[in-house]
Amino acid sequence: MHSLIQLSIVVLLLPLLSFVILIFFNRRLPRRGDFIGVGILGTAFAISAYIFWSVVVQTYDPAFRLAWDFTWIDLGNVPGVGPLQIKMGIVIDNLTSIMLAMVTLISLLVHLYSTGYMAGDKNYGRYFAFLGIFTFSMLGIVLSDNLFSIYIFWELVGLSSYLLIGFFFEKESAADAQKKAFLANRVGDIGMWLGILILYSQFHTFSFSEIYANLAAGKFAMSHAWLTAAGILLFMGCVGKSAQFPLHIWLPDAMEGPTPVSALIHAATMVAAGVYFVARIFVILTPDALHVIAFIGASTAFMAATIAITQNDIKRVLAYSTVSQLGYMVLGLGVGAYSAALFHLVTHAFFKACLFLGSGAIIHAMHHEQDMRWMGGLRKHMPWTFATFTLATLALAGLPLTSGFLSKDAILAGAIGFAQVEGGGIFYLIPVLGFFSAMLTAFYMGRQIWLVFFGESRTHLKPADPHHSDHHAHDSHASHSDDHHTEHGVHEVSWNMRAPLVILATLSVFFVYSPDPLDGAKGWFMKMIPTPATVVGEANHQIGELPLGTHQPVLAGVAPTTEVSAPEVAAPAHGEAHAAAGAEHAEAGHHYADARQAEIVHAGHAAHYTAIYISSIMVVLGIGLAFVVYVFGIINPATTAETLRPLYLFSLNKWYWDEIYDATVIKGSMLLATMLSWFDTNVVDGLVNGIAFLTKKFAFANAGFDKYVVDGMVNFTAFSVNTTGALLRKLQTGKVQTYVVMLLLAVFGYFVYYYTRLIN
Amino acid sequence: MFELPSGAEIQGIIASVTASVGFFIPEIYLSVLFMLLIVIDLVAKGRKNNLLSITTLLGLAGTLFFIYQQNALPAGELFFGMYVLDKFALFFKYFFVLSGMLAVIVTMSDEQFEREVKSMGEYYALIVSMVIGMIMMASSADLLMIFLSMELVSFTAYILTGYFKRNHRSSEAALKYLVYGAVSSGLMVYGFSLIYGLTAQTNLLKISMSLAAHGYDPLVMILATLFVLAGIGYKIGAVPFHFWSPDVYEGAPTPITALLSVASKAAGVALLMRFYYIAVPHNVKSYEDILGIDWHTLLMLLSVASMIYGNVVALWQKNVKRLLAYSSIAHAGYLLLSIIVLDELGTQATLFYLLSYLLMNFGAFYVVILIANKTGSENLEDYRGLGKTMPIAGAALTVFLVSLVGLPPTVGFIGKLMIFSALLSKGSLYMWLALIGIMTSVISLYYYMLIPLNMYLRESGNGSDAKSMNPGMIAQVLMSVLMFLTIYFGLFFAPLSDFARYSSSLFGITLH
Amino acid sequence: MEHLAPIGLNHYLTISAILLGLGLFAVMTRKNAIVILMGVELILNAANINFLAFSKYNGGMEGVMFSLFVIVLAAAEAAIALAVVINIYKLFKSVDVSSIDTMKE
Amino acid sequence: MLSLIVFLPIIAGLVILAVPSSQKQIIRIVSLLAALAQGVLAVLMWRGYNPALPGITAGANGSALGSFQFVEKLPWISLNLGSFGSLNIEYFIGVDGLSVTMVILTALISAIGVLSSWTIQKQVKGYFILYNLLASAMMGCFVALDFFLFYVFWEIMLLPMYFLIGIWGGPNREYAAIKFFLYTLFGSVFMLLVMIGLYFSVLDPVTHNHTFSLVAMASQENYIKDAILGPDNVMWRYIAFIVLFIGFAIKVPMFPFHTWLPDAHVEAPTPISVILAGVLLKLGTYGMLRINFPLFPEVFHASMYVIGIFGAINIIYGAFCALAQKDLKKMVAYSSISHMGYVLLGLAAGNSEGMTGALYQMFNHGTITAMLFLLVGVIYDRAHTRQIEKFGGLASYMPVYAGIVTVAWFASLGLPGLSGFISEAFVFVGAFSSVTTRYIAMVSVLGIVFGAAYLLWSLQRMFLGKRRADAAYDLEIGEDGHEHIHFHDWKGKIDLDGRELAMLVPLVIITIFLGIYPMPVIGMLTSSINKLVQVLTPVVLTSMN
Repeated sequence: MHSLIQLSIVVLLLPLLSFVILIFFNRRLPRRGDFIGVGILGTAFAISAYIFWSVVVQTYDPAFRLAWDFTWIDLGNVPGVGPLQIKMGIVIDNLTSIMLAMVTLISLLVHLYSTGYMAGDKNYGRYFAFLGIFTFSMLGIVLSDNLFSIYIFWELVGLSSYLLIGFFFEKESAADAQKKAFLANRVGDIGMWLGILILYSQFHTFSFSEIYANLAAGKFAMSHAWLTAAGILLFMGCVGKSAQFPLHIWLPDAMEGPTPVSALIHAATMVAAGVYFVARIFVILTPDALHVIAFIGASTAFMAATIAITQNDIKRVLAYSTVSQLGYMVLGLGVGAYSAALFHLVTHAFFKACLFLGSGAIIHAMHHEQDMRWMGGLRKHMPWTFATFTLATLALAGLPLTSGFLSKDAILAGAIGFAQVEGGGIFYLIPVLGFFSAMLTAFYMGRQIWLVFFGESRTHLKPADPHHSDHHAHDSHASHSDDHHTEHGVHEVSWNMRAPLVILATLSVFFVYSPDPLDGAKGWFMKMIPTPATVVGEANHQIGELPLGTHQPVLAGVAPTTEVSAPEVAAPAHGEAHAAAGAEHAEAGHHYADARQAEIVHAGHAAHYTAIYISSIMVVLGIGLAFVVYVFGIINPATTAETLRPLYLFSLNKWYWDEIYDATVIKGSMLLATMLSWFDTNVVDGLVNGIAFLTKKFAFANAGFDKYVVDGMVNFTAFSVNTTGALLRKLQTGKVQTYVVMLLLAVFGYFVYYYTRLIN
Repeated sequence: MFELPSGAEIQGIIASVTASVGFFIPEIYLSVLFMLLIVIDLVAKGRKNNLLSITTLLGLAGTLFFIYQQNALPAGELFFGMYVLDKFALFFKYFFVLSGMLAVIVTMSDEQFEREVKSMGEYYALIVSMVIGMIMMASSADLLMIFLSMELVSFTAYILTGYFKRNHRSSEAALKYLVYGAVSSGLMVYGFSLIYGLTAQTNLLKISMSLAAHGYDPLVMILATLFVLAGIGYKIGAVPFHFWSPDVYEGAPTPITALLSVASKAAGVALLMRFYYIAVPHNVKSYEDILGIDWHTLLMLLSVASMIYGNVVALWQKNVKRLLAYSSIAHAGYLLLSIIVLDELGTQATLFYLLSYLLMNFGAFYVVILIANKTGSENLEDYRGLGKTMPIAGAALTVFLVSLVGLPPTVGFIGKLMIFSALLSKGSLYMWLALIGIMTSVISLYYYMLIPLNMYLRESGNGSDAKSMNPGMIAQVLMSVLMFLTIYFGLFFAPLSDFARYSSSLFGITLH
Repeated sequence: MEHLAPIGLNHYLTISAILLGLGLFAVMTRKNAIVILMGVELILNAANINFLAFSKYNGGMEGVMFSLFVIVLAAAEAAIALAVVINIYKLFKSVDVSSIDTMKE
Repeated sequence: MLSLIVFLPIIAGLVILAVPSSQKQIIRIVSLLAALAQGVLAVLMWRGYNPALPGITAGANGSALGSFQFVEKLPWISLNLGSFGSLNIEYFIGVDGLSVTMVILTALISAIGVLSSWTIQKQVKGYFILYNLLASAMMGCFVALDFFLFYVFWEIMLLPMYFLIGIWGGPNREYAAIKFFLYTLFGSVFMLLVMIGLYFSVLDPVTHNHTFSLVAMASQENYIKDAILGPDNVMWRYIAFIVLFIGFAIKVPMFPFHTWLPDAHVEAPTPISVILAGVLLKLGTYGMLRINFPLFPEVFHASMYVIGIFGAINIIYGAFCALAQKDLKKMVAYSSISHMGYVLLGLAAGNSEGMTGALYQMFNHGTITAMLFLLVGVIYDRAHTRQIEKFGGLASYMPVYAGIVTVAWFASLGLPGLSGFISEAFVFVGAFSSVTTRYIAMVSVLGIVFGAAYLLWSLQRMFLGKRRADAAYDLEIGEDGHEHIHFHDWKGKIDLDGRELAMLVPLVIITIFLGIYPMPVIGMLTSSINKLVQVLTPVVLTSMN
């Protein structure tokens, strides 16, 4: 076992250890054991940093890949398949090591930050335990080498998210939000699970490398549509987890969780997992599947941005901006700008975490006031927060010199290139939506900055709140004085909350990623994360529908130069073989398996400057608009909202998605459940067991019988048996002469029967 | 008109009779016992009645010895073919003597006798005479003998049913039984006369041969068959000849109910089997064509009707004795099932089922008596809470009822198993019969379980405690023994089954 | 009297059938228990006529024997029946069988 | 040893019979000791079990014992039936991969059931006698290899169950008890007919007598060609299969034969619910695996699609019904229906993955649902109500209870890392891999969402938020200034006490352990399942040639 693998296992298990210790013993430890959480995460980050250093900095090889697995479940010699084992394993490549470092870093910072933010909560220890299990699950996703274990950790992330969103479970809204988040994720997960099932049913393996090798070898026996379906279904997992349209509804509600949690889970890591997963399966996505992904990403980006401009809750604005940015990443993957999308994932993780932690600091300082309408003027009271928050905002808006600029432009350039390659038309909608969203982003972030930090404090404007106690309930440690309406309570946060802000803000500047502030492609990140060769590209497009057995020659004829991982089919020793193949790929430059992929990348490169121009204009427009509205007051937002009332309401009410889901899916399910339950009690039970009400009306059903059998046994069967019995017993009149008559009737009846038989 | 027999012929007749007497010892012994009991009753008038019951018990037990000795004898005809001695008849001799003994034992525990009648007088003697009658029914091979023995059984049964002279229900039962029985046996004897007219024979074997050889008028045969069937059906208590049984069973003294429901029914079954197996010519290929009537269908109809009717109507009963009466109608249906199969396995199944029925039905009635002793009632509602106050009786009754349903691990289950095995051994031919049997036994579960339901699941209204409800040591031991046997033979049924198989050979025919 | 056929088997059988019918009719319709018992006697006697007739026309003594026994048993039955009916009269003050139906269903 | 495992509870029952009914504690301890001893023996058996031997049918060398283990074979009844040869019923027990895990499960659940029965105060003696009889019968069913023996054990279960529900149950117990009894009897009587039919159709390969041996019956070459259930009689083989299937399906319970289950569960006392859900339901699917499918493989093959559809209906229908329930126990009962649907679906797949999933799901459902019912019992003991809306915010006041509930609930909804997930996953993997059930599997995955929905919703309503106005408990401000919960007439500990923890913690540990490392159970199944799948793959019957 390679030492890096061993280290990665340690990194994986450390947060779990933190969880186990804290969940059982937090009440017996000093400070409820928060130092254990922080310490363990520190260690984990240190090791991750070492891995990052060894892999990315020292090796500096785009094709670096290290794998290790073990047999988890042995199904024996399965008839029709042969020996079958389900394996679990770890794969380390550049992406993994970057993600590893990113996740542990942000987790560490959030742990640290939380020691300040959550201080005094009655479930303080449990909070750190939950952070631990979340980090464990997230690292599991990052390290997995197969679909099955990704799915496992995927769901565990869902669980930890559930636990953390509902951390203030005494509040009904938090309890609702956690349930909503879990269920929305589950909906995505079943799609993902079906996608996994499609692939498994063909190859009897969950391992990425084996699936890719088999696919590349054209062993997919079902029709090509199934392959596209598999891609889209797997993408559904991402739709759920990364809050893409139409499952985005859970993420804004998830802001009910503690703010550091929002930073960790709902900005930087968990939601990024969806994008990460799509990246992992990128090579099996067919062009059709990619189109779907691209459109979903674009529409998510646009929709969320339009919603964000009208929200008043500081965290909700950020939440919708997160949804919007995730839409960018998905869009990037969909258009084939693989590296750019992942780049944006990382940059966004840092600046969005910074924004959330910053908003947490503001909320903390404002004594759990989250409504921006009652903030204002905080610049003076919270300089550190203001500085870092603004820097992160610029990155989010995508102004040059920030990391966000590099990554967003790379995505938009890819989108333009994609539209060109696909032949324009409807496909231009994708870059157009992207650029428009960029403008909206700049606008709403400008609005936020202005409302929160500039102007005068508006705390006194807040109307008296009839549900006053709710604010206490929000964070139950908020048992401060009643004077939280007054401004003098606002002050800068302590060092343990400030330090993370500074670190994250630093990581939002361009030079961390690229020497050229205008071109991310020149940076190490884009170099280390090249677009992988598809295994289902045009070359395979036809093959899927050909009869079995003809695959190999066709493949060999069409794509002889590709790195179809042919060696892997023969010898699935993952590590070295793949690394070798990858290295060859790197030498050969950007040689793509199919023409389409290559064309998109080249077109993307060509469109690079176009994208810069357009997006810069857009950003400036957006910020300018924000200034026009909020700083110079040229346009009054209130009157504009009045004028555009339908649009305003549409945006404020989040496109009415919650209402639509409530009216259709939720109400529908509940109605169906009630109906089926009624059906079960009255019809199924009735038919099989009895039709109670009929029997109850049955005049001569005596009490005991009615009560104990008929009541429930009222169905057709028991009912008829009972009735028969009730009728038949009437024959027993008690008069002996009737009996004799019956006897003779019986004899006579038999006689008639036989006599007719006889004469026939 | 008739030639007088010559001296040599008379000598021969006497010699034949004398020889036959040697094969007739158990019956003679029982007749002696019968007379002895009457004498004792006369001599020991006014004394405690235990003398009579013990004498009967010992006497009957002694009979078993004589019956056992007959095992060694070869199968054959006695008294000019009036009477046969074969393994089949022996089985029933054991069976009836045993049920007679059980009836005596049960009577001894029944306190109702002390309330209702001053002296047991001829009661035990009548039981013995009923046993004689039933034994003869099972051994008869001649229409005349059948008629005589059946009437012997019936007459004693009438008297025993009405034994509680001052009890309205008992007397009413006697009257109904008498009227119904008289009409049935009248019809049967009329049917006999028609058969005699058709064949000029009264011996079953000869009837069969004559029918097979000469043919007959089908119309008359149909009438004769139906009349005979009415008589036998009445004895078995099968639908539609069952009407007397619920009323009689309810009104009669409980030991007599038990005896009627088990022994009298068994006697009917024995008679039916002998008549059906022997007198109806099975070996004639086209017998269905010439007969115009086929017993096969007739018995199937009887059986199905009994199973359905008995079980369905029993659902509505609130008196336990009456409930068991309907259940016994249903059981007549089950018994008929395996007779229909008409082979060795079927015979074996029938005999086995009778044995199991003896055990479980007598057991059930015994417990019913013990409970009635304490509660003075046979109503279902009065069984509430008895599981607590009479634990052994409750457990025993539950076991007997479970056995009556036919659930493992009781002997009743094996009985049903054998019957259904016999049916299915013919392939799918009788599948529908088996299905009906199965379904109706599920129905029967409901009403049988009403009794444990009342005993265990409901609390009694009155505050009686376990001490005042103690049925006594002997009764508890006896119940336990019966309960144990019911379960024991459910798990290790080989002895009973082997015995049933050993007994399934009838004189005059070979079964396959 | 040559136009009258000689008395043959069918005549006996017809008489017997008529007796049987009368007996059954009596049993079914009469209220009085004693009359019902008389009906039963008619049934038995119908059988007797049959036996004797068949015995005469088929040959053999079995029928004669049978009828003798039927007569004897009929007498015995009558004795028991009368005892039962008297007892019923004592208890119910009536011998109307249709009114004696305390046990039913 | 196997006999001892089976009959230990009955022996305990006999001992209890001799104990005066006033000595309640002795009675309980005797039962507990027997259950623990049974558990120890089961573990010993598990240790000694060789997972390489497949079982299922007779061994390759034609040995009638097959490759079963811990076999005990004694002649029980031997009758001469004349022309039908001799009737041989054997006391033939043994285990293979199908039954060994079930034996362990039964021992485990029985022991936990005894602990859970500690609170029974009414007629303790009678209760434990019946309980032990039930425990023996269940165990006997799992190890019986003779159809007759199986049937005897199968039916013996009914009566104790009837009384246990009927005497110690809730207000509507009489109805529930008789409903349970009638339903299951209705299912099993037809099994009797099939059993007899099989008896006449199968010859023992060694003695050439008719036999009840399930091992002989599992090999199609032992069938008489033209017998009632022989290969020639296609129609009757189909009918027999259907009849058997319904008999077992009632026990599972499969839609539309499931309506007895909610009633029985709601009325039954907690330990009986635990036994019922934990073990009894498994007998249905075990019966299918042991008897129904291998004896009629070609019919099974033809009906996989239908079975799969019923499985899917169970999954989704059960989930929807659970969603609508207001009574917590009823909800859990419907969740059982839903989860047993996974087992059916896995069986319908007919491949190793699906069957493994199904069997593993049987084990996991046993432990998880036992946990669920125990937890329902805990709150019912305290509050005397199970209405979901009578609670709220319990997590604040009963943290340990809430913690275990969370684990159990999530295990039930199939969270990875807990055992239920792996089995459900394998069921889907198998069902999807089989072309027959592919589309059914695609529909059934909806069950994952709705399963989560009703569980999370109930969790929220009972444990999250705050006390409701009409809750079944009061809140008091304690000396330390915190709020404490107070149940009206509950004297014991508010949160879980030692006995309750002793029941729940082992189950939690098993659930988690088997969720992380399933091989201790799956490893024992695989060779048997692979063999079973081989047996089930369509055989061309001789007559069809």
